[in-house]
Amino acid sequence: MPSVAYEVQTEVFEGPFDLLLHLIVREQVELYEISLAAIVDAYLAELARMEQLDLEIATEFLLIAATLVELKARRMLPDDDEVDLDEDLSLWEERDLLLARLLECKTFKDAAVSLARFQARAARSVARRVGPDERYVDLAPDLLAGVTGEDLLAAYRRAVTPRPQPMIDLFHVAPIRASVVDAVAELCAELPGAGRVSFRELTASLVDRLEVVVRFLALLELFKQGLVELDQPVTFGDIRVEWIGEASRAVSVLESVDAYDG
Amino acid sequence: MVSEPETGEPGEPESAADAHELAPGLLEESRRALEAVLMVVDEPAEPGLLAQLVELPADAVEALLVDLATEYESQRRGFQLVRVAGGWRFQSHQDCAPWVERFVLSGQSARLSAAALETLAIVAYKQPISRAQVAAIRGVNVDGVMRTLQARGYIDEVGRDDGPGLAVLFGTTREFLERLGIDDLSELPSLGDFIPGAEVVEALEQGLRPTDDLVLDDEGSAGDEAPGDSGHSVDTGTDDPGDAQE
Amino acid sequence: MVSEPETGEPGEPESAADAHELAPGLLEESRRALEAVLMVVDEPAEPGLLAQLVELPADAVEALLVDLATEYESQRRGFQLVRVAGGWRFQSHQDCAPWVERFVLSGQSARLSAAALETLAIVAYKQPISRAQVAAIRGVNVDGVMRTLQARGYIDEVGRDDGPGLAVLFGTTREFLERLGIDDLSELPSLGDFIPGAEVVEALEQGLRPTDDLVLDDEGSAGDEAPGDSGHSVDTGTDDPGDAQE
Repeated sequence: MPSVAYEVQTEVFEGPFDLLLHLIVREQVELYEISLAAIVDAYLAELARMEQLDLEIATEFLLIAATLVELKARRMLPDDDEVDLDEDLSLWEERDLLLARLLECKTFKDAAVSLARFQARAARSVARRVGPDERYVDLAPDLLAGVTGEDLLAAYRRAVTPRPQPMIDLFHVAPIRASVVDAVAELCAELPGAGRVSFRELTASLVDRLEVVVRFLALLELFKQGLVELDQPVTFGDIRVEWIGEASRAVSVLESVDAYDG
Repeated sequence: MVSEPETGEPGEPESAADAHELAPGLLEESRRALEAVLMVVDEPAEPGLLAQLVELPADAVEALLVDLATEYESQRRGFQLVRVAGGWRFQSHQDCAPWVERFVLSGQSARLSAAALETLAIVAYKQPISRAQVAAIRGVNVDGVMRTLQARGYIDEVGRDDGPGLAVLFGTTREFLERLGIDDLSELPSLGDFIPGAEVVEALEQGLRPTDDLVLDDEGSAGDEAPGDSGHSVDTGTDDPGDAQE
Repeated sequence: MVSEPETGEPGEPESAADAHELAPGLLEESRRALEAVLMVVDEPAEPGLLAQLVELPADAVEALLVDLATEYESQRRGFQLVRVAGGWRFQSHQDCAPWVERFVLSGQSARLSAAALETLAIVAYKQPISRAQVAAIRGVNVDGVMRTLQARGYIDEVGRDDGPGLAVLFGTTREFLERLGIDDLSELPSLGDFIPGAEVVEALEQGLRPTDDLVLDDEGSAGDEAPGDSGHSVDTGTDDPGDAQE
């Protein structure tokens, strides 16, 4: 059996469907011809790695594992006529059920992404919730009408839930206009002679995410031009950057880069 | 300087509100009343309530509000009048988000985790739904997530199942609509839009096929495993569960 | 980096804001930012803070606001921008007071605003507590809200802090209990194991440092998180709730 270099990243899978979808849809799309055996093995390996599972989740994981193992076993059987057709059919049924559940789960995963998009858009506006000012306060008969202890508790929780800090003093409030051209220029000044530095170091002083993104684009630009070497030893790890060009070429780079505006 | 807008001067009869043939004076009075009242509502004001208040037909009020919203937009105000969660409200203009974010502490902007979002999606599309039904779809226990969503006002109990267990049923709240910036649930994309495409179905089918070759001839037609033609370019459309919340 | 070079456009120099020779584009952006922020803050916004927000001199901001107020007036808006209690805020226009009264009397708004309810909840669960501590938790000036709550008889002064400032401490009243339909504070739903954010714990500690945690403990509120274990010096980033209210 070809040993598929299978590395399930150290993600937290939120359940068996999550894991299985990840194994089949994501990985298979990349490797296409992945065998059922490999999926089952990866699934079992992941299951073994999960140290604490509450019983309810474990059961669900195990049920699915059982179906998978059965599928795998069936596939490895020599394909002769001794197979009990009833057993076979029930296995197909189980499999179809699993498939259906996976598809349903996937559907809602994608719907969730869409909800997040709605939410992100709506979050750009803040509602006015000021209520009548003091001129009208005495008119209302009972401001607490209908308010329950639970409402009060919910309000308390809202009030003490951490929220974004007001950043009036810390930020330059003007919209950030970061240009890749500027970032390239900065990097051309910083990098030669700096040796090998990490992307994190390069962006440590930046406050706004956009600035970080622009720096990243600038790095890619320099990489494209063969002026830096990029190296990311670990997936999602820090990127190491090393200047390999001559300092004099920096100027010509500047002219070829488009400006991005925030 | 800010462009001087056309003031309440009657003149352009193409406005929707004018179509209701209200006397210009009355129209302006109603417009002012609406602006004044909307200034003090703390949740979206239903058109019916507003109509009662200014003693105009609901559709006339609606038309006035649409006109107002357009007017603010054309005057490039920093605020906007929007219809959301079945009512009308003032809110800061989305273009001004960078400033408002830095000034106003908005508790609701805390993001939901991927798990919470998935759970929320299930409730939104399948409501009314019990906790156990949600758990069955997600394949995990959802008690904690459901509690969080309820505490944060996205979902609430909406009734009880008729079945023997009398399970509590959940649905989304008006606040959910507000936070998603939609007027009602029908504005959500249809669930059908998210049903996985053929590639994904095929990948799943393929991955979980019990037999390498076709023992059961009538099941799964042959030749669907041509690895070459469906290439790598399949877009699964999903993000990693881990980074979906970013 | 913001400063758009002044273009040659002289425009009409008669406006107060124009007198500050700001570029028209920048001016409009600032105007929008002010409108956006003022629309959503629930306490009058101090000109100093607004000036920081738009990075303009305070007098330029003041001039912009005066211009805006005039503009709304000339457009006969149902709302107005006014200077009250040292800050600026939107409110419904005095001419429209009858409409607003009608609305308030209709019972549709006979509820505390979300901000007021949060403030009341903090006082209820954390009493006795000073105004500054409540402000620190909510991150905004709460003077107006606290006054309203006191005027309505829901909270009252219950003593003074032993600390150097001798801050007035507030608690809920008998009336509050009656309105909620409970006999005493212990009937409020328990906070359970709910852990507030570090900055809340910090805010409470800050204010009570001289008297220490005794004050909180002999009060009935259930499930107080032990003030002791939050000793990790959390950097709240902006610990200036104090000057927010000045």
